[in-house]
Amino acid sequence: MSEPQDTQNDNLTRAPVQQPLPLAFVHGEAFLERPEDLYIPPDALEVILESFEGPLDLLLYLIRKQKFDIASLPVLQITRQYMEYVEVMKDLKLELAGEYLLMAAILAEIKSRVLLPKRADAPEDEEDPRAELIRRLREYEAIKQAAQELDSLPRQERDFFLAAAQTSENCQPIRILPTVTLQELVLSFQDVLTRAAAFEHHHIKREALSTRERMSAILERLEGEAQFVAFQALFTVEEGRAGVVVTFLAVLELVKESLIELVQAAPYTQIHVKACQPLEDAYGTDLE
Amino acid sequence: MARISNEQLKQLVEAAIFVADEPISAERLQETVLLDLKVSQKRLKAILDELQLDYRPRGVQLIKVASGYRFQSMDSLAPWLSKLWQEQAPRYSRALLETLALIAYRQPITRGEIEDVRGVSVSTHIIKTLSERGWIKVVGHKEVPGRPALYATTKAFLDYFSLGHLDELPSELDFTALADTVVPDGQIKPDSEELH
Amino acid sequence: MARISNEQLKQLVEAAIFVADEPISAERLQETVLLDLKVSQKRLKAILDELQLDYRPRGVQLIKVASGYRFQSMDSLAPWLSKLWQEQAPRYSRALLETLALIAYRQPITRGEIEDVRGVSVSTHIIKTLSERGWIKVVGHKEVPGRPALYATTKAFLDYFSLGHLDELPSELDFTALADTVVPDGQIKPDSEELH
Repeated sequence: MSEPQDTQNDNLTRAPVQQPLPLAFVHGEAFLERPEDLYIPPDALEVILESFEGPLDLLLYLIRKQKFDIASLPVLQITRQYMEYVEVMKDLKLELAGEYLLMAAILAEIKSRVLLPKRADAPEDEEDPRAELIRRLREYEAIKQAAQELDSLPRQERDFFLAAAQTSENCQPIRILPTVTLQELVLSFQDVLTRAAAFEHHHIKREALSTRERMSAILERLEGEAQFVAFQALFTVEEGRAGVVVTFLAVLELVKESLIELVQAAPYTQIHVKACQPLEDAYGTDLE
Repeated sequence: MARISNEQLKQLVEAAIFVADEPISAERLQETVLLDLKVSQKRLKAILDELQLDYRPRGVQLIKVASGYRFQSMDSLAPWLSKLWQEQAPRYSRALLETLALIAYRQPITRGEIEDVRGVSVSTHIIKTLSERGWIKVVGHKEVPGRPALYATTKAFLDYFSLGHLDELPSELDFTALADTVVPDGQIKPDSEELH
Repeated sequence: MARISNEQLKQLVEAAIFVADEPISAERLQETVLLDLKVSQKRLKAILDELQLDYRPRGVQLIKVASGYRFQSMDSLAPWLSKLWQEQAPRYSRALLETLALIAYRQPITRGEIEDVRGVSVSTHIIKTLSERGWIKVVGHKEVPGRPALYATTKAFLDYFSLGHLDELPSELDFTALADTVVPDGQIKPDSEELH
């Protein structure tokens, strides 16, 4: 007998001992004692028989039904009842698992050993022929009980539900950004220079970085200024002579690169600075 | 923020457990939300205990399960809360529960060993269902011919049944003891090795 | 149960909002968990108000959104809670590092100029990544056809590399030493955790 599907037959598979209510009227003892006298719809009978989880379950049922002690295993009686069941299963042409027939053979073997008169020369400590079966029955009963207890434990989705809260809208996952070392940066620049050196037309010359930094700063200062800015406003007196020189060099470099324009109305008057304006639509739209 | 008041700490831990996608352990709290806050294990434990008490009279409870702390609804509210969902909670067949119980109590165990105890073959369908639910996993292979897989239960199994440890399962001693009582004067010894 | 105490009602409503998969309205509470319990709209509203007050000092707050009530973490906890979902971004490519180096050493510089030196095109993705990281910015536009943006490094860039000024970047003279991967004593610190 293949094992029943998990969900569909659920009520039914628990039927014989766990939940007597739904099927109480069909699996009474009467049927077991005199199957021929009791009309049970074949479907229902099939359900009852299929509800056993195997030969051990069936044996356990027979023992418990008659309130026998497992350890006293009345082999003769139990074997007879077991065989009746197996016969009914055969009659109903249930797909009878090999396990049931194997158990029938085991029972027959035990029965024959129990019935044999004990030989006089038999050793004292000869094992009870029922011992192995009793051990298996008890082990199975323990697991069957454990399964029932497991089923009665508080269980998610049935006895309790998970409580959760949403994060507030301002809670964004944090992305850990890669680290970069100064050394990596410098080595990258060196790689570029080395590669660029392979192209004749590039001449990367050393330049004072402070000037280039100041060029960025001046451009940033002028960006968004529609009006001219006074030349002096680009200088910070606190920086001293060196700072003034750097700014001056940066302004010259920017003029050379046509990034800014200088305007002086007349000699010795105020010099004004402005970022170069786009020639109106001459170059199309800004790609960036 | 290198220091945090107890009140703020409690709010942070409480919110973290509520918004985390799964149960969260004290260790993971330290590695994530409490990083840089210099909260001792002892202080965190005291806060968690306080939270547990705070929520005792409430509709949700702070519970510690195998993989950490989580909030879950009070057991007694289940009949009403289940109306929030159309489908009924899944029910499990005896075959599945017996297989699961064997794996839980006798792990690691092979399919063949499960079949020996149950006296019937174990359907592939059951093993598949249990694996898909994340309740069991293969933890190795037995060094016998065929190298059958050895199954064990997972933390997710314990979480689902609201258990912190495997030893919180209904004690196996209970039914070993039960078995002992029916042994007639030493004639048949319970095979205790097998029962553990 | 046709009648329910205020205490039980509060537990039930609280748990229902916590376990529901989405925000839940008063109507839906009535249709599901409160079905058969004869709770007036007014009484339910009072309970919801009470819950809102109960949670005001806690790490999660009961709030009403368009589709109903839900619990959500306190706004002020966001910076810490975010750490629950940390992810490690992949390492930067060589192309990105070279682009950054060129911007640092040759600023202000256009994308075209970077491409000229590197001999390959610079992907928009790289420029975007560097801008998002706050390391580069557009400081102007070059007055040539197309008016390309001029890129420069930012104050954040200097801070990240612990530099006071751009001219503290190692000069090309130092490169030979660097190429031997010998870090000059204390001059160039390999980036460490503290820089975050």
